[in-house]
Amino acid sequence: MVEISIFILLVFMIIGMVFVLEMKNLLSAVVMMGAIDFGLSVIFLLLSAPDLAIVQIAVAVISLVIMIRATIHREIVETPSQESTFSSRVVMLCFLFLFFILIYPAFSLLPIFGEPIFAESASSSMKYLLEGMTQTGSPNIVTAIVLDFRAYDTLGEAIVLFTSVLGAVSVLRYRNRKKPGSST
Amino acid sequence: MTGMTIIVKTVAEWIKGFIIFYGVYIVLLGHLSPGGGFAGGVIIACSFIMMELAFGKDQAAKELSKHGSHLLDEYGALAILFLGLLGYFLPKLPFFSNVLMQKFSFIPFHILSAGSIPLINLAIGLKVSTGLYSVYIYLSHYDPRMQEDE
Amino acid sequence: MGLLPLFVAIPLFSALLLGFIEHKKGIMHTLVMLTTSALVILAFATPLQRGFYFVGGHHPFVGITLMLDPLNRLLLIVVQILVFVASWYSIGYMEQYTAKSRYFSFVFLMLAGMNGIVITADFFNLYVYMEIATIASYALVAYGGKAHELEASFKYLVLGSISSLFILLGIALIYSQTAALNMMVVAQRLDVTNPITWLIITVFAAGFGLKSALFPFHSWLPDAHSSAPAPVSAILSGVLIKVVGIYVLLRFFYNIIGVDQAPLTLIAWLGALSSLVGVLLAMGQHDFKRLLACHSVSQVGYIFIGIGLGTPLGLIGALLHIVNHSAFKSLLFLSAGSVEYATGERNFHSMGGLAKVMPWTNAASFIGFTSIGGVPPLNGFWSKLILIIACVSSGQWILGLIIVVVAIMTLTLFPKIQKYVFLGDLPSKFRNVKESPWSMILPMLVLCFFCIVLGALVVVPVLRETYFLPAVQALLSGKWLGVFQNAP
Amino acid sequence: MIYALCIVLFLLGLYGVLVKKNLIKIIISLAMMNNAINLFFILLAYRKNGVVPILSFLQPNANLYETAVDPLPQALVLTSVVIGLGVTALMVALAIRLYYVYGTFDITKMRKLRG
Repeated sequence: MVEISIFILLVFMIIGMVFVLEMKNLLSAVVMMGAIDFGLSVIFLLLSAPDLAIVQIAVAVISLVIMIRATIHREIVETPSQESTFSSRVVMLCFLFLFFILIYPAFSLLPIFGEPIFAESASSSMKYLLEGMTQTGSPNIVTAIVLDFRAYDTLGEAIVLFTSVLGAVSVLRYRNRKKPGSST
Repeated sequence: MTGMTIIVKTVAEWIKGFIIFYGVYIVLLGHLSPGGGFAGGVIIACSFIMMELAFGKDQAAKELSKHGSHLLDEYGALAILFLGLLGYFLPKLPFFSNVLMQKFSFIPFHILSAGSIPLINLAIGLKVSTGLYSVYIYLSHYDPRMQEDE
Repeated sequence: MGLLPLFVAIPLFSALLLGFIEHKKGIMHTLVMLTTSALVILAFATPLQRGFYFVGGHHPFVGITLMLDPLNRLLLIVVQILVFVASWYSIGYMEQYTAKSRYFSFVFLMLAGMNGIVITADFFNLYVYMEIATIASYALVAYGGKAHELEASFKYLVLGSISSLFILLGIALIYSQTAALNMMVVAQRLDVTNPITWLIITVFAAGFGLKSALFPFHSWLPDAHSSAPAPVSAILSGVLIKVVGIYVLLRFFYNIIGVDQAPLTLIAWLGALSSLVGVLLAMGQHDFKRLLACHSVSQVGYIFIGIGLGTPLGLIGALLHIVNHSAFKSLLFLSAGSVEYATGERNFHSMGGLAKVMPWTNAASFIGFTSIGGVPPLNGFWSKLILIIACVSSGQWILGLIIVVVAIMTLTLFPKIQKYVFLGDLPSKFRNVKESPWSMILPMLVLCFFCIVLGALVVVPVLRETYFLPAVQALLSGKWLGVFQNAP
Repeated sequence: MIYALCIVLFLLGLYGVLVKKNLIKIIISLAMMNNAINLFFILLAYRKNGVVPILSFLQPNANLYETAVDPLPQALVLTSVVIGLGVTALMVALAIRLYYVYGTFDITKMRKLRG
């Protein structure tokens, strides 16, 4: 049941992605991106990842707002000159299709959907599930991993966000260079 | 820009508190239920952005300025780093260990459990909400006429 | 091993603190110098043997492990020294830009990211810290805010993000096979005969090859590295591409997958191609910094030839060339920046005669040019010589020939620039050009000192035996087996 | 089969990045590539009829290790989602600056960004 629902949602996401790529109106493309993100959030919920579903939907909303802010009141239609030539698109599609065919056999070697490898071997995830609560005191095992076992990653994540915020602020400043002769 | 119509402003005023409350709830209970600092922080940032959209730039700048939100962002990041280093500076504890969990005992499933996890969640919530709000406000306040280079 | 987290914590702390002292210049400069010099001292204070640090006190299967071995230590020292020199130089150079404190924040964030990559032994942690380093570098490339800088940054950002996503895909595939992220555990569990491993190798080689500008993926590098402010170009070309690309590939091929000759030979040939392409690209440039950036592609090619040979001599040559290239390429970027600072010009065809007004810059770039050209007593000569001998002794005559040809082309390229920029008549528009301030000249002289001393020390056994041979030994000891045997 | 669909989404994103000449489309395509990999990670973690890896107040001694899905990829993807958001924000800032320099989102009208 879960598998079929995910399958249908994924097909919808792929169709949405094709629409995003082919739509001339940029604002519609951005809104379609929001729809795909929403679908992804539902898939996360189906896959028993509610933490991720919440983060994904919140991030989808905020990136949608930022992208709409970037496109609205600006040039919102893709002009024909922005299209690549037909031949280059076909070549690229063929190349990607070839790549897909080449790696397709590899999917059969991945663990079967629904039977992950962590359950079979002595893996760290088993340890988290067994002792996460007693070691960290947090009943939410995902939070226990994010903020205790792998808190160093979370520091990195916060710093990545800090860096890109600072980057956006620094890119959008008005005076980048001082005028020759000015002292401050 | 003076914002949107009176209906939007009234509704935004009403639901602002609920959204912030929900965000804080998600941050504070991140270790007991789904959610956490990132999700809650983004939700709080959404409420700030909603107020900015409804009331316009000038009103928003009065409540939380560009510079202020940026400084809060830095305070949040410093708080996370400090909580990590707390273990490093205490004897016999490593970097990023759950110091409070090892020094005190807590009641499980209580809001004040799990040692420093809720504190890190709060710091992340502060950092993410103000950081994303400052990105948004810098993006929407950008005025090309003030650009001096080229 | 207790020092290891400080390599990340100190630069992060300074980067965050800089936001609060935006307008107090004296304090800011003191903080910058204190931080970078403290890190240089720390890098030398780290012990020589292999050791681990368990973040949060968790078992390596469960938590994140930091690792130090001779190879890490070598790279840590190079990174700290180069960032120290570049930030010293920036104090004078960045006066022409606004928001200096933010600039230093980015430099420190990039430094923290690079240190994080070098000391980690965990795949996902590697990805996170790689993103810190590269996002800071995207912002630094766009720092000047001119149109071409913004474009170069966007292009760099798109290609950098694609490569990061490939790496993330590789990490997902690794996780699907081993259910572990710790590099030692992955090395034990990854089955080399499984076709998925080949997919992982392909994806990683594409991702890190893109990050280090290996031949088919080199197109972003000349734009990005020439658009950044000069000290940032020095850091990007000097250490960032090596830490983000080459170091991780070295670890991956030698210590995690275990050496296999087929992919290594491919890498050696791609390296040879990129060394040819890079030097040919460099020959067609008029822009001082762009030429240096193109030439970096060719030097990265040298390093990959050494890696691909897989013999101890080849690896010593590659590691030596990593160190030497950091020294002379950053010296040249800094002197190009000094010329740009004084004249505001980057096209070397419209310069000339600057030797009279800028004697120190002239001397510094002379040493840089002779070093990069491979003139015997200086450091560039020795690493090229070792690489050529390694090629010949392992029977790869053609690779050796390519190195010789590229070296000769380099040697003909750089005296020409020296002539255009510093010799001849001084154009009238440059009459009142002054030498750059001492805070920019002294760092260049420090790098000159390294160029000369490294050349002299290479024949002294102390340096070789304390730094390079253990690093090569760490690589050649093969897969990390039996390090953390017991599952919790 | 689900893995294959996920990779199709990834490749469509790659196609968009390489072929499209519009800054906004490139940003959306990159975001989609990131989404596809996040989804791939979570698909690898799913266990048939798996429960959420959160202990409940009502059953504090539930055997999560026999029933729950893998929590580690969820933690990793949480990080990766936020990194993707950061990259998107930086790209949008750059795109807006470029828009005001050239008056368009079209990269063929810009001087150096070709290919």
